[in-house]
Amino acid sequence: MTDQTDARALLDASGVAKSFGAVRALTDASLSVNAGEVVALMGANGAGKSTFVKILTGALRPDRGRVLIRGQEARVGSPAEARASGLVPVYQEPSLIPDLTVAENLRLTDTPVDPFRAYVDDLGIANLRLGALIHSLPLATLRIFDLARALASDPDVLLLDEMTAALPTDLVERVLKVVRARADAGSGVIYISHRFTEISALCDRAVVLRDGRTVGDLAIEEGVEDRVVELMLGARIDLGRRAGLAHAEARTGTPRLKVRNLAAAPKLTDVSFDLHPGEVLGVVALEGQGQDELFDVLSGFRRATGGTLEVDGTPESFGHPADAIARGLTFVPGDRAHALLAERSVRENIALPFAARIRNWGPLKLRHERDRVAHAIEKLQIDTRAQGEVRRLSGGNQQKVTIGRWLATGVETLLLFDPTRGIDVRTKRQIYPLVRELAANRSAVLFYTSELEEVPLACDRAVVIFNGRTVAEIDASEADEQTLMRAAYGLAEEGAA
Amino acid sequence: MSSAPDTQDHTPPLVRVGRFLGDNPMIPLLVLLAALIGVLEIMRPGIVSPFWAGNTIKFAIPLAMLAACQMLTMLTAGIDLSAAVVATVAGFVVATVSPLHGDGAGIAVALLAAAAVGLVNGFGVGVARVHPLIMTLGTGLIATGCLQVYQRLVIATGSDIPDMLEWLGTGRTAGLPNGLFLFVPFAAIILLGLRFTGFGRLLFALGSNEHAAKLSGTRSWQVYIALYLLSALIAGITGLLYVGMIRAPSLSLANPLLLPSVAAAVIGGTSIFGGRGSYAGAIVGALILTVLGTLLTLLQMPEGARRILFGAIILAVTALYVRFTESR
Amino acid sequence: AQDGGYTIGVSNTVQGNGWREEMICAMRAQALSSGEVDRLIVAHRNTDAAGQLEDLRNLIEAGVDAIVLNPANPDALNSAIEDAIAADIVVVAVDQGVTAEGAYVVSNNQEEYAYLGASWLFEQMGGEGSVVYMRGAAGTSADNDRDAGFRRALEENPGVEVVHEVFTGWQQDQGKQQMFDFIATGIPFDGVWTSGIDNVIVDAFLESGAPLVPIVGADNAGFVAMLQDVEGLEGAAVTNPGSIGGAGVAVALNILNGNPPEETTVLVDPVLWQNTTDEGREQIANAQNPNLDPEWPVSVEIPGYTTYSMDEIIACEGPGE
Amino acid sequence: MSAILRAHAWSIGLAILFLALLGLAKVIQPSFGITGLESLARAALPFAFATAAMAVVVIVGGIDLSVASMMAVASVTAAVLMQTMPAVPAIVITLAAGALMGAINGGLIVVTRVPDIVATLAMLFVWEGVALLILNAPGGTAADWLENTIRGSFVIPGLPKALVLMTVCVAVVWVPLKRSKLGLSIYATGSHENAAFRSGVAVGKTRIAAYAVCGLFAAMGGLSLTMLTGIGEPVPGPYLMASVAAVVLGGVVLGGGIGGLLGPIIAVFILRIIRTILTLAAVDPNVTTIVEGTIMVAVVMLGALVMMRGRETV
Ligand SMILES: Nc1ncnc2c1ncn2[C@@H]1O[C@H](COP(=O)(O)OP(=O)(O)OP(=O)(O)O)[C@@H](O)[C@H]1O
Ligand SMILES: Nc1ncnc2c1ncn2[C@@H]1O[C@H](COP(=O)(O)OP(=O)(O)OP(=O)(O)O)[C@@H](O)[C@H]1O
Ligand SMILES: [Mg+2]
Ligand SMILES: [Mg+2]
Repeated sequence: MTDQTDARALLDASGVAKSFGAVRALTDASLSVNAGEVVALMGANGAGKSTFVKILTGALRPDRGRVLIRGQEARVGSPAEARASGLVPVYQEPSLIPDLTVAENLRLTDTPVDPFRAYVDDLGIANLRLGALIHSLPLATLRIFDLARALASDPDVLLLDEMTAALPTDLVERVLKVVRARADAGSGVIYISHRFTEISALCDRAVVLRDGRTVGDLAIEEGVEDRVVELMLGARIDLGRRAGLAHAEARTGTPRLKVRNLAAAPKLTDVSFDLHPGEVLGVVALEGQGQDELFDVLSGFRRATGGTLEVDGTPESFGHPADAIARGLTFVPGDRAHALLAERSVRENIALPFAARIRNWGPLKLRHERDRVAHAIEKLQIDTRAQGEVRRLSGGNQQKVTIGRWLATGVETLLLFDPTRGIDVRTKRQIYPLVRELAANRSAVLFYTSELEEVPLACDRAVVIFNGRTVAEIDASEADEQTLMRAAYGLAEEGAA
Repeated sequence: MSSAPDTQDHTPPLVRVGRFLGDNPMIPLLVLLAALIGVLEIMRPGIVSPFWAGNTIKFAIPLAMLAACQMLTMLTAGIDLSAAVVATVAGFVVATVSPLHGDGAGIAVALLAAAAVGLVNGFGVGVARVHPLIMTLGTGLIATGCLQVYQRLVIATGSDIPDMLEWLGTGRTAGLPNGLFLFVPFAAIILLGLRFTGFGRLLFALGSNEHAAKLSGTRSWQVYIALYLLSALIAGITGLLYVGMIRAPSLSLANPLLLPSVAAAVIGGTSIFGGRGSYAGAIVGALILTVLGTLLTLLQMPEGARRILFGAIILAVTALYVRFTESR
Repeated sequence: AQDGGYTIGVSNTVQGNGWREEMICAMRAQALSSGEVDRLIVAHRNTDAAGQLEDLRNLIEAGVDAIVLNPANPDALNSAIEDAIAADIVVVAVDQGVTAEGAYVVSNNQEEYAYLGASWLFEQMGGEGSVVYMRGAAGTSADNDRDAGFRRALEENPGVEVVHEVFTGWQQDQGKQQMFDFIATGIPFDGVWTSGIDNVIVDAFLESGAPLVPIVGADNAGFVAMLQDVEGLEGAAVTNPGSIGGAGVAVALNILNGNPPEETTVLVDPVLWQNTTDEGREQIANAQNPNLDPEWPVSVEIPGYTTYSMDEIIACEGPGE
Repeated sequence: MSAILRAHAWSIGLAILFLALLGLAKVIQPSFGITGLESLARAALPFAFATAAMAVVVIVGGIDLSVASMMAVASVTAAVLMQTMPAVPAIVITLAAGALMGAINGGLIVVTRVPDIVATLAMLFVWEGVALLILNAPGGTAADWLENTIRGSFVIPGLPKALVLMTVCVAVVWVPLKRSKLGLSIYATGSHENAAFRSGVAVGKTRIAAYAVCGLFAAMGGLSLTMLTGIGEPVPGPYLMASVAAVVLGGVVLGGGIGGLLGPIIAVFILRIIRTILTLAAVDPNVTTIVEGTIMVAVVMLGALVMMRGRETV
């Protein structure tokens, strides 16, 4: 490792440690990045990646450790100072101010508008409105703005923390291209992602963190994935195989969900599909094709403006999520900030649905609750070191809590909106079988994912939504990325299901 | 509120003590209470006696009960600024209805009036989505107006406080105020209810993230209506106790308790932004404020200096508490 | 519809205590019983001097013929009062004076109120010992005037010292708690002077079992009843009639009818009723009214000015209601 | 243009409501005219400053319960100083004292990390005590010419001087502030403190600055009290709850980040004219309290309803 800490290093951190109360997030982390280099920072959920990034950029103060910028000892006391010394981060959670406009957010960080505009363009967001309020924009757009803002301030070192986790495939490609170009122009990039395809497409080197300690620093080359995973997890696991899926039964009888010509103005115009008990139906769509609205309608957050929805053969229109839940439809949203009680414990978060109905306002069944919660935690391998308050969990573990809630309650129909967003590779491999297991127990699962490779791993078939309409229905056996991608871009021949 | 960079302590024993206190936030509060009592005893040797303790507890009880209104509503990021007025209304109504229609009717009418305010609050907050601060400020004004109109009708009836309430408010058993017969079960219900009932869970959930609660099937308006109704009933019962204690049904009976009740809740570690709080803390907060009141009453200094000291001590107490309990 | 057909405006800045409520009711009753008032516009709320200026100007806008006010402060209201007088509106301040030229004042003599009670108390204490001094609200004019009277009596009785001075804020619960606190210290004292928060003080003695000492209060119904009923209580009530408001309305009507008083300032001097002499006990027995709200002063009339009956003031109805 | 309209929709709605209420006053009392407007503006003066003070800290995501107490300190300070020195230096000193009080509030909040509501609740007592120490009973004096600066109309009849003075004072502080980076930081901090911190905002300093501005406005409010009454009063007036109510009525969101000063100040005028109307109509004072409470709640309810509609159709 010593050979990399030469004078060329833009940033060189070593021996960094940080504890939050009893939780030791980092014990001995080190990392260096040179000009023109993209370094992947890898590690399982809770390994300390985000904490490391926050320390490097002054958002947190380390307990110990040394940071050199261009060979000079540096004390980065705040994000403002980090920016001044050329370290510009994109954090895992959006850092744009919700009640300000895009333009005001730029002014706040002294970001020049023209390069920002150019980057936004490059990154594939059309018709940028500088006067739009941040909170009115979809998450994916915000991620892009966050990145474009960072790029526009002309950083020496760019730190991207799971920048792509909430992005659909098309945008990811653009991000990779732009980031690569930036590195080629001489910046250093620290890149955090749980997706190996991105790492191998973009990065030059991978630094691996395990339990807050740097355990490896390897060049990206053919077949390095296995090695990285082994370092990350301290054990071997198998990648990329459909984890012993039981095949779905024949789709006969009344469907659990029968959706016909469903519309929710303005984006969702005409979606139809059947979802049968015992099956996992994938939903594939590029950013903003109406999939958010579809899930909102199914989960009771908004009413459809057209079409019909039948649950077990009876027509339904939900006015409140409670109605949907009463009919067995449970929803895991894409944005965990919407699903979690940040200041409450893991246990309370998971047990939340138990108390929802008036008749459950009385004494809690504590034994029952404890068992169910423990079961969910074990199934999802939630890291409970910081379980007193969910906000202290790492991003991936927070995500697991949102799913765990419904595992504890028991589900008939699970609506999963990008559930593996920001989840590490091992856990992903645990989630697919879990979803299959639910299906095997005659639950029905609707599974939107922004990672196309997941479709054949978890689903029986997939519907593709383009421009608010179902444009294709593809069986899992044919659902390779190419096919799905073509369909998602509206290039498929097949008509709606 | 937690954006400033960390300033981590490097001395391990201190960290460990801090962590311990952080996990047991009641301990620093109790230590502070004990310290105040110590100062009082040093200032006026001999004052700390069973008689004094009885008095202090007696006056802390209504404050702690109103603090329950604040704490419960604050859990959902709300507040109940009508609580003190509701207590006053209940106290005044019971004292003026009882002589005409009997004690039972008096108490029933008083609590009905309180419940009416609570229902309106709950409707405003839960259904019409008015900010609780404005809603309860408004209903507080409305209730005050109604009380004034009502008192014009009953000037001639005179007032009489039900014996039971006087017994509860002024009597002592084994040196301790009888108010404890009301307060101990009440506190137990609140403490246990918050921890071990579904309703308690929902209060924390709504304050922490209403969207998440909705997602999990909670119809929040139901919770809000129940919550503000509960808060108003607690305030009403407090009013009954208080009028028995002061034995003078004035039109502003419990109003001065409003700010202290908020203070007691927040000193006790309740977050006004919701999702965090404990009733045990609020009870100790009420005791701290009561002892502090005594301390300042007995200090012979200009009134201005007294108030400055009062504010400074509250600030110091909470600052220390925040220091101890913030595990960073 | 009646003779005069006047419109009278009322402004008051403290709401929710019995004394002020009685004052307002006296104004209503007097306006009604005079038969000369068509409309009574009452601005009655908790506010400061600036708020009272607003109310006064609103009353001027409403085109009243006279304004009867209980001023928040003697000096602060002059601009509005001068505007009113310039608009030919008769201005009568009750309870406290105002310094504006041309305004009439019908006032309880606050300094005398305190002096009278304190002098009786110190005499009762034999001219020596310690006294507990329970004041009103810090920073208000009335409290300050009373303080002057109290200090005067204190100077005349060099043997008396103030062992404890505290502000009740004219709040019953505060006063009671403060008394309890002081009793708990065990420091001996020989008398209590209160600024009208009185019955709860007696209560504090009774409830704590502390030996009673002479107590001075006001003529509030609750306290007066205690002077009569409580075994072993030596005390005196100093009158401070809230019905002064009725007198203010009467004076305003006289002025409107062309009979202004000789002096622009009419001071109503307080009277002291003590329960230690037969004469005093008789006065108390006569004044006592068990049905009245305990916070209401029992002296509901001011002879020579007010013309309403007890029932009328209790009905608390003004013209046009 | 339409964007500006939308951004100020709430204020415009309030202004229309205010004009309607003015019309109502005229109907009830046909003689209601220029002097009525002048009285209204004068009555609104202390409330407007208190509300501006409160609005700034609410926007930064806090609240200041000590506003009325700081006004009392400023009022007595000015009244005492003017006994011995000319008005202008006295005013300057008072304003500086106000900003200092506010900065102390903000500094304590930042340093002790005690939540705003508790810290300023404590400071409410402290400043009240300070006012009593400066002057233990109403007293002091105000220069005569000061009263004339808020009496009567400015240039054209019907444009009250008090209104002009208030507008100038608020605008001189607020307009440059809002346009500056500091102003942006105030909104950013109120909207999302953590994101603001990560965007490089010096959150602590921003917060202290906002409280200092709050103190400055509170001092103006205190000065206006002294100008109105000609004396200093050490007991805080009823400005705390009134300012919170006006701030919320005016479209500033408790919790921070949204709103401005225009809406809250119009809301102050609405609350004042309601009282005028009720007085003109000789409504029973007890009923007046009920009506005031009801209107406050009703306007906010209506606003929530309108906003909900608006959001759905956008
Ligand atoms: N404020 C905090 N208080 C307590 N513990 C914390 C806090 N922030 C992070 N942690 C803990 O530190 C550890 C590392 O968290 P970090 O967010 O750095 O993980 P990560 O590698 O980014 O994980 P992910 O891939 O899931 O985002 C976790 O165990 C987390 O619970
Ligand atoms: N300066 C700080 N002091 C204390 N806690 C902090 C600080 N900054 C952030 N935190 C806490 O750290 C935790 C993780 O922060 P946050 O959720 O903002 O990070 P993140 O980048 O999303 O990382 P991850 O997804 O791994 O959680 C949160 O609980 C947050 O409150
Ligand atoms: Mg992370
Ligand atoms: Mg993290």
